Amino acid sequence: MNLIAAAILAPLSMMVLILLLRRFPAALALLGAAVGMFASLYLLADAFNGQGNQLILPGLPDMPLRLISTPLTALLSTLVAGVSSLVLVYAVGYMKKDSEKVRFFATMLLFVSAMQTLVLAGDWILLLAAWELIGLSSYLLIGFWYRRPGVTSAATRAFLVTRSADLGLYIAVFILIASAGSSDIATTLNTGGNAAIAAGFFLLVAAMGKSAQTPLHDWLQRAMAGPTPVSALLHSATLVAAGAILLIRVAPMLPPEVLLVIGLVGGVTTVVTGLIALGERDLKRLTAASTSSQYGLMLVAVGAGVPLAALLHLIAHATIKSGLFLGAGIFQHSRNSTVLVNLQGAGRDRPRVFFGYALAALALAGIPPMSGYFSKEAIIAASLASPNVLLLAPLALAGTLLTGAYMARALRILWHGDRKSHKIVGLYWMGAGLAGLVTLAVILGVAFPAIETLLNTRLPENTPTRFPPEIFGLGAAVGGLILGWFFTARRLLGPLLPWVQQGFTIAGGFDNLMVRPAFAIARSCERLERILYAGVFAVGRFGLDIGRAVRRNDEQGIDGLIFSLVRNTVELGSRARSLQSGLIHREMAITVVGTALILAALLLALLVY
Amino acid sequence: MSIELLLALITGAALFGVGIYGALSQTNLVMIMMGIELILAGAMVNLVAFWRYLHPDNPAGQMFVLIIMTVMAIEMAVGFGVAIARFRAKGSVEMEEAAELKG
Amino acid sequence: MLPIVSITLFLPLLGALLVMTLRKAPVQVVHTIGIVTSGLTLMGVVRMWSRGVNETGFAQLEQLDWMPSIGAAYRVGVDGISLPLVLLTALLFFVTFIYSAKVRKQSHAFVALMLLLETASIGVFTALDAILFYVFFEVSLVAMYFMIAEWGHEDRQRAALMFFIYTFLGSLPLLLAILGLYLGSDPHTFDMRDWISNPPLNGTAAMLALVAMLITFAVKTPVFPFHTWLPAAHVQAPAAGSVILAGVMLKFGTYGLVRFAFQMTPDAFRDAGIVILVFGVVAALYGAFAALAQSDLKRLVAYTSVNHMGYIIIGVAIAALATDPAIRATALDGSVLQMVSHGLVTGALFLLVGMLQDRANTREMDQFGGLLNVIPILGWSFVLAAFASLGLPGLAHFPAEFQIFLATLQVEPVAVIAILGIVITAGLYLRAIGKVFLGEPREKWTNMADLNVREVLALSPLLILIVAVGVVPAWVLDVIHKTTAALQF
Amino acid sequence: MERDLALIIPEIIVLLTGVVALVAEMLRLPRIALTVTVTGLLLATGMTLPLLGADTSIFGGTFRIDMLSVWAKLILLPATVLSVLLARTELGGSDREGTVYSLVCFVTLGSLVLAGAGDSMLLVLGILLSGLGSFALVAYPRNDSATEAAMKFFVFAAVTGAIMIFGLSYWFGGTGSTLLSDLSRLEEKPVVAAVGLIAVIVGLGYKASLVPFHFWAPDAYEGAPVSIAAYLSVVPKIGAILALTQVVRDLPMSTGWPLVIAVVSVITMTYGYLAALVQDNIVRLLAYSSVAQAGYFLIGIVAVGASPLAFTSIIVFSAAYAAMNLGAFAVVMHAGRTLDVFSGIGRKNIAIGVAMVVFLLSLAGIPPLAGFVGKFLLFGASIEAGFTWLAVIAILNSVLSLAVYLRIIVPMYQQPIITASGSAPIPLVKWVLGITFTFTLGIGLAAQVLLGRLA
Amino acid sequence: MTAQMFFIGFFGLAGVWFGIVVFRTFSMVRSALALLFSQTALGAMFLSMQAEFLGVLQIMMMATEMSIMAIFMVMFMMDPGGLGEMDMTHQKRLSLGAGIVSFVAAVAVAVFVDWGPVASVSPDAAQQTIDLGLELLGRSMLIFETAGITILTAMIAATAVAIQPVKRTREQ
Repeated sequence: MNLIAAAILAPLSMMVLILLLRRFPAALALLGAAVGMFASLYLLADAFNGQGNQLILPGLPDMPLRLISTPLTALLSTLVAGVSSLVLVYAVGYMKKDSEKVRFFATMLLFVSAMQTLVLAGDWILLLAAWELIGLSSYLLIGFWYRRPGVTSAATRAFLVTRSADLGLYIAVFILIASAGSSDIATTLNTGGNAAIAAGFFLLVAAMGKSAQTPLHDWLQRAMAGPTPVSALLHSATLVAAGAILLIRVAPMLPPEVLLVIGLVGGVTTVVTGLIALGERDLKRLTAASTSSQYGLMLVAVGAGVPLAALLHLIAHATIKSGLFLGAGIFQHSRNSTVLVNLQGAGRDRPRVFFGYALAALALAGIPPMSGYFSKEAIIAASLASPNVLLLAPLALAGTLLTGAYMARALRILWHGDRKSHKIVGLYWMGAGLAGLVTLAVILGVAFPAIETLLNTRLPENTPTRFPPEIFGLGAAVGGLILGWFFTARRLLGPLLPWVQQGFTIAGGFDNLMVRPAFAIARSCERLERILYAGVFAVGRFGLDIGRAVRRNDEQGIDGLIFSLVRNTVELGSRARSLQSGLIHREMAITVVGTALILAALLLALLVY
Repeated sequence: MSIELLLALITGAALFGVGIYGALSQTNLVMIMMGIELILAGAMVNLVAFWRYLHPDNPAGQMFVLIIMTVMAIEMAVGFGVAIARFRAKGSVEMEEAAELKG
Repeated sequence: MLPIVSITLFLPLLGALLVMTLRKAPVQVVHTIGIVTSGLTLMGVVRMWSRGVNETGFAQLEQLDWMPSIGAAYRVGVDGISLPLVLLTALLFFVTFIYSAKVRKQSHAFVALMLLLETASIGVFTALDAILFYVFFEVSLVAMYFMIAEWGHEDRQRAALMFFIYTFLGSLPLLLAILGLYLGSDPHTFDMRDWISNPPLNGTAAMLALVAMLITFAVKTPVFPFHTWLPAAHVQAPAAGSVILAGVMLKFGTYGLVRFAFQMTPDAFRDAGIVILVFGVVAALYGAFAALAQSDLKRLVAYTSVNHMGYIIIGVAIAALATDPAIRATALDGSVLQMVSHGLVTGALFLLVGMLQDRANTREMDQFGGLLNVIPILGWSFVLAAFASLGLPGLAHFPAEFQIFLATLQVEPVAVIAILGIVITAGLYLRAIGKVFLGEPREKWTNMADLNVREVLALSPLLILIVAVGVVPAWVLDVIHKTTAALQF
Repeated sequence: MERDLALIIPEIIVLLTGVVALVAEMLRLPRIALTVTVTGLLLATGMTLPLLGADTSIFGGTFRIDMLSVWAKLILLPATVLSVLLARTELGGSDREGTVYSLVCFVTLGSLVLAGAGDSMLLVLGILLSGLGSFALVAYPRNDSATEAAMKFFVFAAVTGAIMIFGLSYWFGGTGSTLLSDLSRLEEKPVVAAVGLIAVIVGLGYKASLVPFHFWAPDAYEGAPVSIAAYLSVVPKIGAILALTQVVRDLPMSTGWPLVIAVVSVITMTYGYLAALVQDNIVRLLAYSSVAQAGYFLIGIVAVGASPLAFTSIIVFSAAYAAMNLGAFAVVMHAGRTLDVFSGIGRKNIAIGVAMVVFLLSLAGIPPLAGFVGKFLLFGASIEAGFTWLAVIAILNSVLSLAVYLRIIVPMYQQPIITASGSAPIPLVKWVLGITFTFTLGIGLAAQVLLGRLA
Repeated sequence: MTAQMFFIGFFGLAGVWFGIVVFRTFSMVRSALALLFSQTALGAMFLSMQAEFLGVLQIMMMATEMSIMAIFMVMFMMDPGGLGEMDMTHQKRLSLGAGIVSFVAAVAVAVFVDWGPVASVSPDAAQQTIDLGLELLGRSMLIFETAGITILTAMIAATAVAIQPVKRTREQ
C-alpha cells in the first residue's frame, strides 16, 4: 500500500471505524494518528534519501488527482502528523468528561486527514478539495458545543469568512489550470506573465482568509468557542497554516508585484493583530491574535522572497503555538475560564505547567536557543535583505517587539495573583501532550539545517547587509519582553486601547460590509419575487377580464361578475343566473357587421396581393 | 356591359339591402322570414340576369333559381313549424321575448 | 438482444396498470407493487449502465415504426448525456416509493400516478424521436399536476394550476420549434439523431426555433424570471412530488437545453450564447439571494435549485461559446454532472424536509432549534446534504461546479462572478442548519422521533451516492465524457 | 350512371335508413327504429370502406368522391351512431322517439352532401338539409328553452343561408358555372371571388359556428337535449368544415383567401376560449369550446393548396374532435349540465373521471391524446404554408384552452362531493364512453392507422 | 332605351318598392300582400328577361306561398289588423345602416366588376325548357334528388316540430 495514501487513510479509516463502532474513540483516534505519523515519517525518511513518491487517482477527465511526496510535502506531512498526534494525546485528557467523544474524535481525525491531503496534494483540484474540507471540519469542531450560545455563530462566521476568501483560491486555480493546461501543481508553477500576477493575487486572498490576515482576522479570535485541542490544532499546523503553506508552495511562481503585496499584508497583519493581542483580555483570544500576527511574519518572509524562512517559522510556530494552547487549556480547566482576570496566579498553582508554557512563550518571542529564535531571525534577515527593506523590515521588527510584549504580559498575569485552582481530570494525558510539544518547540531549531539540506535551499545568511539581523531581532524580542513584563496593556496602548479591544473593526467589519448587503440584496430579491408572482396572477386576471368582456358582448351587459379561476365555482353558478340576455337581433347585427369586417379584410388582402 | 344587366343587378342589390334591413329590424319571426324572402328574391334576380346576359348557354343558372325557389318554400314551411312550436310553448313568436338562453 | 431500454421504460407503466386493475388490493400490496416495480426498473437501468454508451452517437438503440408517413417512429436510446439522468430518475423514483409507503390517501391512485410519471420521466431522457419526447414531456406534466393537486399541502390547488398552466404555456413553443425542425429536415423526419447530426435549420429560422426552445426550457429549468411557479409548486407539493419535481423534472429543462437547443441549432445557440450566459449568471445569483431571504425550509431548498440550475445554464452556454473542444467537453461534463448531482442532493434535501414536516407540521426555520440532539440521524443527514448543496468538495456538487467554472473562466472570465453564489448558498445553509439543528433544543420538539428504518432506507442510497459522486466522480464522468468529448460541430 | 350510383351507395343507405326509421316510428316501433338506424348507419360505414382511395367526381362534377368525402363518411357515420345511442339513453321512451333517429339520419345525410359538395347548389341544399332536421331536433323537448333555441337557430340559419345564396349568385355570374371546380376561372375577377367567398364563409361559418356567426350555438346547445347538442357540435360542424375545404381548394390563391380564413380562425379560437372561460353551464362551456375548436379546423384550411399536410390534418383532427367531443358530451349527459355537479365526480366514479380528464386534455391538445396529434398536424400544415404566426397564436390559445378545461377538471378532483347524483352510467352511455375513449387514446397512440390510409 | 330595358327597370323598381312597403306598413296582411306584389313584379321581370319558365313559375309559386304566409301572419301577429299603429321593429337605425351598406356593396360589385362580353340572344322558351329538363335529369340529377330529399326532410321536420306533444318528455 502506498504510504502517501496511508498518511491520509489511516486517520480517515479510523474515523469511519469510530463512527461505526461508536466506542473506544480515543484509542482508535490515537491509533490512527500514530499510523499516520509513521507513514509520514517514512515518507520523510524517503525524502532524505532522495526518493520521491506519488500516487495518481482518477479525477476529472484529463485532470487526474495527484498525491505527491516531495521533501517539502513530506516535511509538512510529518509536521501535521506530529502536532496532531500530540494534540490528540492531550485531547484524551481534555475531553475525558465530555459525553460526545465519538463525534469529537471522529471530526478531529477527519480534520487531520483533510490537512494531510492538503499538504500532500500534487494537483490543484485535490488541494482545493482539501482546503474546503478543512474548512468544513473546522466548522464542525468550532461548533462542537453547538448548544452553547454564540457557538453556532462563531462556527458559521469562521466557515463563511474563509469560504468567501476561498473564492480567491477557486479563481486562482482556474487561472492556473487555464494557462498551464494542466492541474498538476508542479506544472502550473511555470506560469508567468499576467496570469501569474492575477493568480498570485487571488491566491493571496485565499491565504489571507485561511491565515486570518488583516482585514479578515476577525473570525479567528471568535473561533475560540471550540474545545481547546481544536484551537491548538487549528492554529498550529492545520487550518490557519494552510494559507501560509499555500503561499510557500507557490512562492517560486510569484512575481515581484505580488510578493510586495504579500509582504505588506503580512507586515500590517503582524502589527495590527500584535496590538490586538496586547490589548486582549482573554488568554485564548490573546493566543489566537498572536497566531494571526505570527502568520503575518511568515507572509513577510514570503514577501521578502525567502519562503524557506517562512517555512521554518511555520514549523517552529506549529509546535510552539500548540504548546501554548495546551497550556492555556490546562489553566482553563483549573479555573473554568479563559479570561485573564480569572487566570491570575493560575501559573503559580501548577509550576510545571507554567514552566512549559513559559518556555513556549519565550520560544515564540524569539529567545535563543529555542526554535523560534532561529526562524524569527531568518525572517528578519530576509526582510532586511529584501529590495523593499524600508517597508518590510520595520513591520517585521515591530511584530517581533509586540510578540515579546504580549507573551510577557500573559506570563506576568499568570504568575501574579491568588492561588485558587482546583483539581483536573486527565491531567496526565494533557501534561504528556504539552511536554511533547514544548520539547519540540525548544529543540526543533537544531533540525533547521537538516531541513535546509533536505529542501536543498539555503537561507541568505551571508548576504552583506548594514543591519545585522541577530542584533535587531534579539533586541526587539528582549525589548518586547521587558515592556510586557513591566507595563500594563493600558500603559502601553494608551488611547488606542478601546479600539484595539474591538479588534480594529473598520466600518462594522464583516457584518456591515458583507452580511448586511447580502441580506439587503436577498430582501430585494424577495420583493421582486412577490412582484413577479403578483404579475403572473395579474396576467391571469387580465385574461379573465377579457373573457368577461367577451361574454358581455355576447349577452349585453353582465353586472360585474367577480370570477376567480380557482375559487369555488358553486357560488358562481348562482350568480350567473342573474344575467341579462343577448337578443338574437343584436347577435345577428354583430354577425352582419362581422361579415362586413371580413369583407373589408378580404378586400384589403386583395390590395396587398 | 349592358344597361339591362346593370339594372337587374341593381334591383337585386336593392332587394338584398331591403331584405337585410327587414331581417335585422323586425321583431316578429314571420316578418323576419319576409326579409329573408326578399334576399332570396334578390339572388334570383341576379341569377336570371347573369344567365340571360352572360351565360345563356348554361341552364345551371335557371336550375339554381329553381333550387332557390325550393329553398324559399322549404324555409317557409319549417319556419312556420318552428313558429307554431314556439307559439305553443310561449304564446308569441316575438324575438324580444326569446331571451331565456344567454351567456 | 433484449430490448432493455423499452422494457425499463414501460415497466412502470405496466405496474401502474396492475395497480389500477387491483382496485381492491390492500394498501400495503399497492405500495409493494410500487416499490418492486421501481426497483426492477432501477435494475433495468443498471443493466443499461453496464451496457454502456458509444463513442459517438447513441447506444442501445431500439426502434419501431409508429407514424412512418410523417416520419415519426418509436425510437429510444441513450448516450452519455442521457444515461446518467436515466439512472438518476430510476433511483429517485425508487427511493421516493420507499419513502411514500406511508401514504394512505388514495394510495392506488398515488402509486399508479407515480409509476406513470416514472415512465414519462425515463421516456423524456431516452426518447430519440421529437414527437415521442414531447409526448413524454407533457404526460409528465399532467401526472405532476394531479400529484400536487391531490396530495399537496394547504394551498395545493392554486399551486398545481400555476404549475400546470405555466409549464404547459412554456412547453408550447417547443412544439413550434419541433414543427420548424421537422419541416426543415429533408426528408421530413422527427428523428432527433438526424436533427443532431445534420441540423435542419439555419439563419433566422434557426434563431426563431432556438428562441422558442429557450422559452420552453427556461420555464422548465427554471430560469429567472420564469421561475415563479417553482417555489409555489414545491411548497405545496407532497415530499414525493417535490423530490421528483426538483430531482427529475427540472432536468427536463436542462436536458432539453443540451439535447435540443444546443445540439439541434448549434450555430444559433452560439450566436445567442452570451445572452444565455447572462440568463444563467442572473439565475444563479438571483436564486442564491432569493433563497437567502427565505424562512420556509422548502422554499429555501427550492430557490437553491434555481441557483444550481443557473450553473448548468452557464455551463451549456460556455460550451457553446468555447472554441476549444477540450473546454467545451469540460463545460458540458460539468453541466451534465451537475444535473445528476442536483438530483441526488436536492432529492435528499426535499426528502429530509418532508420528513421534518411529517414530524413537526411546519417548515418555518424559526420554529425549530437544537434538533441535532433530538433527531441526530435526520440532523446529520441534513447537514451532509446541505454541505453537498453548497458545493463542498468530496460531495456531489463540487466536481460539477468546478468544471463549469473552470471552463467559464477560460471562455468568459467575467461570468465567473456567478461563483459568488457558492458563498451565498454556504451562508444560507449554515444559517438554516444553525436555526433548525443547532443551539438549545426547544421544549416542544424534545419527543420528536428520529428516522425509522423505512426513511433511512429511502435516504441512504442518495447520501451514499452524494459521497460517491463527490469522491470518485470518474464513474459518472467517464460515461458523460465519452459522449461530450466526441461531439462534433 | 350506374357507376355514379354505386359510388353513392352509402348516402343512399343513409337515406333509406332515415325513411325506414320514420316508417317504424309511424308504426310506433321505436326500438325497431333504433335498430334500423344503427344497423343502417353501420352498413353505410361498411359500404364506404371499398371507396377508400377513390378520387373522382360524379354527376358531372357536382359530387365528389374524394379523400374528404370518403373520410367524412367514415367519421360522421360512426359519430352519428354514437349520438343515436346517446339520444336513445336521453330521449328513449319519449313521445316520437323514432323521429329523432330519422331526423338524425337526414341531418347526417346533409352533412355528407356538404362534405362532398362539388357544386354551389349542393352547398346550399346541404346546409338546408342538415339544418332542417337540426331545428326539429333542438326543438324536440318542445319546452320554452328548446323552442327558443330552435327559433334562434332557425333565424340565424335562414339569414345566413340567404346571404350565402345571394353571394353565390355572383359566382355564377363570374364563372358561368355553378361547379366549384370552375372557380379557378375567377383568377381575373378577384372581387367576385371575394364576395362569393365571404358569402360562403357566412353560410358555412354559421354551420361550423365560426365567430362571428356562432351566436346560435351556445343557445341551441343549451336548449337542446345534451345528446342532440353533442350531435350538432360534431356532425354538421365537420360537414361544414369539409365543405369549406372543398370550396377553397379550387379558389385561386390570388384572392388572398388564406389570409381571411386565418383571420377568422384567430378570432374564432380566441373568442371561443375567452367566452368559455367564464361559463358555468357546462354545456355552454363545451359549446364555446366547440366554437374555438372550429377555429383550429380553419388552420388546416388555410394550408390547403400550400401544404400536403392540409387534408390529412383536417381529417385527423375531425376524427379526433368527433371522438373527444362526443365523449365529453356523453360524460356531461351522465353527470349534469352545471359545473357544480362535477365537483368530486372524479373521486366517486373513477372510470368516468378518468374518461372526462382524457377527453378534456385531448381537447386541450395534450399528448399523446388524439387532440394533440390533430393539432400538431394542423400546426405543421400552417407552418409549412407559411402561416407561422397563425400557429403561434393557435398555440397561445392552447394555453387559454387549458384554463378552460381545467375549470372542469379541477373541481372534479378537488372539491367535496355535494351532489347525490352520479349513479353508475347506463350501459349505452358506457358503450359510447368506451368507444370514444378508445378512439381518443387510439388516434393519439396509433395515429399511423389513420395516417397510413391518408398518405 | 329598349323596351326590355324599360320593363326590367319598371318591374325591378316595382319589386323593390313593394319590398320596402313590406316593412313600412303596420298591418300584417298588407305586408303579406306587398310581398306578394313584389314577388309577382319580379316574376314579370323574369319574363321580360326572356326567362319564361321561371317567370311563370315564380308568379304561380309566390301567389300560393304568400297566401299561406298571410294566414300565418294573422295567426301569429300581436295585432293582425294593424290598427294599433304598433311599431314592430327594433334597432332601426342600425338595421337601416346595414341595409344601405349591403345595398351599396352589392351595387359596387355589380358596377365595378368587368363581367365580360354580354350575350345578345338567348335560347327561346322551348329550348330553355328542354335545356333545363336535360340539366335536371343529367348533370344536376343529384342536386335535384337532394332537393327532393330536402323537401321530404322539411316535411318531417316541420311536422315533428309543429304537432302537439302527446306526453311530456323525460327531459322536462
